[in-house]
Amino acid sequence: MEAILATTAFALTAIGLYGLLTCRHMIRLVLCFNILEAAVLLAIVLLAYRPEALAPLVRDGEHAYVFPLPHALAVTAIVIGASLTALMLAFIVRIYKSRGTVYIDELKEWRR
Amino acid sequence: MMLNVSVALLCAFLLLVAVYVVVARSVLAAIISMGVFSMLVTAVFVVLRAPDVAVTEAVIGAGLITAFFVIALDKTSEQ
Amino acid sequence: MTVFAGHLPVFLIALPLLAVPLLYLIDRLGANSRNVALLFYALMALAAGVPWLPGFPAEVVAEIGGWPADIGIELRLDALARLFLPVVGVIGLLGTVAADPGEATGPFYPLSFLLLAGSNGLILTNDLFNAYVFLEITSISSYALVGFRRDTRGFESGFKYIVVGSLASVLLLWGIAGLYAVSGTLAFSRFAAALPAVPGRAAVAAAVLVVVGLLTKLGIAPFHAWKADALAGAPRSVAATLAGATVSAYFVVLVRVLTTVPGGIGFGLRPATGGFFMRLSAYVSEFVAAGIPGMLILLSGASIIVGHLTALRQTRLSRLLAYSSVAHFGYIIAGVAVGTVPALAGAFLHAVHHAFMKAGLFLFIPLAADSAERDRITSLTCGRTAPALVGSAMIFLTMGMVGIPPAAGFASKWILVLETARAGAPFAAILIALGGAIALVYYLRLSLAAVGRTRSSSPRRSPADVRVFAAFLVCAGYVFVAFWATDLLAGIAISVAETTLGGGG
Amino acid sequence: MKRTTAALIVTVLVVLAGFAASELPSEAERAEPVNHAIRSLADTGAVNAVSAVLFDYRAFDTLGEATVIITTAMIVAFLAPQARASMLSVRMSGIVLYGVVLLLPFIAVFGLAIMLYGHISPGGGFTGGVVLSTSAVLYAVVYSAGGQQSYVLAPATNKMIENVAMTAFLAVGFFGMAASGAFLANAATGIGLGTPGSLLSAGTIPLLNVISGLKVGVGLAIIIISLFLE
Repeated sequence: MEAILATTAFALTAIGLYGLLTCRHMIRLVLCFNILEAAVLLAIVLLAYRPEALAPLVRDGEHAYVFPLPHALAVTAIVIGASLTALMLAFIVRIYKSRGTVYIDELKEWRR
Repeated sequence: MMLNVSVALLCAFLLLVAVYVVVARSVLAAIISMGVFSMLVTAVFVVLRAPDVAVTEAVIGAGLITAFFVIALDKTSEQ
Repeated sequence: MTVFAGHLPVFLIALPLLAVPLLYLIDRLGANSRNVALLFYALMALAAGVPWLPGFPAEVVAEIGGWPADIGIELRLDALARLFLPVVGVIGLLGTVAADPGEATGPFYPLSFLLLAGSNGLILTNDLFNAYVFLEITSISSYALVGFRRDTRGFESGFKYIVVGSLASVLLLWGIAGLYAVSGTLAFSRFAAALPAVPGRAAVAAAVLVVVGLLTKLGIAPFHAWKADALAGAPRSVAATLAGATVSAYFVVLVRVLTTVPGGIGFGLRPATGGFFMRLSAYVSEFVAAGIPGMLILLSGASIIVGHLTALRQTRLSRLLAYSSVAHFGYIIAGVAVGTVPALAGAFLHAVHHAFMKAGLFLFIPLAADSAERDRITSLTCGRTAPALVGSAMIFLTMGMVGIPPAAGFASKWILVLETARAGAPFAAILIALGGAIALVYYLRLSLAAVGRTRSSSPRRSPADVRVFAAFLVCAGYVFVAFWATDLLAGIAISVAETTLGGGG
Repeated sequence: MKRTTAALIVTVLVVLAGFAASELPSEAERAEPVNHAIRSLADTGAVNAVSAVLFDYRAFDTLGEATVIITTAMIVAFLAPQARASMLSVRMSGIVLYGVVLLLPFIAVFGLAIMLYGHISPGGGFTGGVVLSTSAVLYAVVYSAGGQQSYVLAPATNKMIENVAMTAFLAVGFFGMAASGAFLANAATGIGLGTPGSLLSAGTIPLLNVISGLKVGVGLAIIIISLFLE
């Protein structure tokens, strides 16, 4: 199962990178970033997983629990990713208002 | 064995949705499939016994970020 | 003293964060928060100098929550942090003081403090993921400050900066996950013990991802495309802070990663023998074999060439300065990649000098240009306030950038050329020397264009002008004083390099 | 960029990454990382080990993370035009209005519960904060349709709560420093950890949960409403 999920994380990264390189629409660019982000999260949470270990809600000392540290890192990364997404979208809306386009190759600053 | 097969199916679906997000004609369709994508990732987190990450991803990834995207799309497509 | 010293790392991060609600409160009370902000910022810059006081311990470790580095987060005020904290504090202060009051509205001062808190956190933290969080605070504040003018150019360059910066963050996160996977720890000080001395492919790949993410934030070729846009689109005072202070903080994290992860730096490249082509092919194979240092040498060479040649073609001063930054970080990274104590010391020295010189030159733009938009080199003049002084200080700063003797840039560049050549990377040495020659051409053009032309319109002096003028003179003064204090500074840099290489590896 | 070029670049990168990852050290070679779950109950009194890591062992990360949200909220609010703009041009029907009124208390209570029980069950400050902000935003969207603006909390109040929460987080940190010498210390300050599993246990963790929940919730509400106003 770990191998399947690790492969999925790599494949998601590939899809996200491909989208980042080919998409022209800025909102879709941000969507691709979210795919990339999800792929890393998957990898991080996968690091915590051990077969036969319980979720990290500690009831007693007799069971094995999965590692809570990567989970905490993943939660932090999700929140930071959401902030970045909001920031990018705010910039996109402002660019649309002043330039009238949502396509990156029509921005002047990008072509120098 | 059962688990492996179901996880493999889940992952295949996840990849399909991700591909659709990248190639979909309409951006709105891509945004909505991004919400579906987040729910599938949430399911994977549950399988990996990470309830906290799953809850956070469900609320932020599938709910909040989708709302961000829909608002931004609305604001960038008005005349 | 010791009790206070133990808390200083926390104060350096928590107090700038506390400034955000403080400024909000002052705004609510209806008072002008500007002077309070500047005063507070000056206090923070002073606090960054406290570790230099006699009697201050050589290394201070502050455990957050009382947990040691393997289960919690530690802040570590070591020699490297001691060297770069004042740089970040002082240049951030100069940039904040020089801010145009018309532009410095709304959340400008809170964002400056967040930038300071993030930079200080980056310099002090001993934890890779904590460094990522502070990197995001720093980056997000700088994205916002780049787009702060709320004009089309600011938004577009800000968006470009966000896209590249987010990609770098994703790479960094992958690298952090990889390093955690192979070593089971996130603390810089524990990587060496947790990884084998000859790291496996996965460890090297993870370290490469972290390094590439940080190089992108630094703006090394080929990851430099955002830099000119961001620095040209930002308000000038912000550009000075970003080019001087923030970059120094990213550089410190890069050095920490490279000196603690096995396979980073700390072993020199072997000098090759034989004829020219033999040597060339030997170098190529050695770059591959040398792993991360080889990659760094290649990238630094690319940065020097690309940075200088692109700078040569620029017509606007801010873009010229940004590309010159790309080249100068090429020099610095070359010194870091060589990884001997004197080369690393040269790199540190050049990083400090470059921060002041570049901040000074960015502050020259508001003195020399009519408006924020017009910084074409041909339209620059030597300003409203004391043209002779501004002109000579500007020429002095450009001499520092090129590396001509009575300015500070000379000594550090000289060390870098000598040490890269001695340690077996003569191509880097040749490129650094050649780069100086190219830089001489475009800085000469700048000097000739700006000096000797006085403003035809009636002189207009505003208090803001005086503040920019003062900040600009501080930078020029540093470059002057630092040259005459080269022995002292080089000694400090060498001791910092020794502890950095010895303590980490 | 050409699609084939992009596909080529991506393929090369992924093959390289796979090549690198194929040599991950085996379980035997690698030092097993610290598992916080083994010790978290004794150290912090929190049943939810993730919460213990987030708000005790690595509370400094959480402070930084909440700061990221505050920064973003500050920026997005600054970017939104100051002039009043309508949020939505359509007017909601009565069913929607009454439905939202009925739904809001439940969403708010749900968010509060997630926040308060963060140290016992999955969830915590961040998740609860997001749910709370959802209710505020839902209210603002539905009742501001058709031009008139109305909020559960006025934007100025939101901003104040955010700053108060930031101060409170730092105050908890300095309290730890004063009581035990370490910033953000929890059990070391002498605070009772209580009975694990009860609401008032785990020292400062529930407090930090609520503070960061408020901070995140209010911050996200500011972000969304500012995005609406753009």
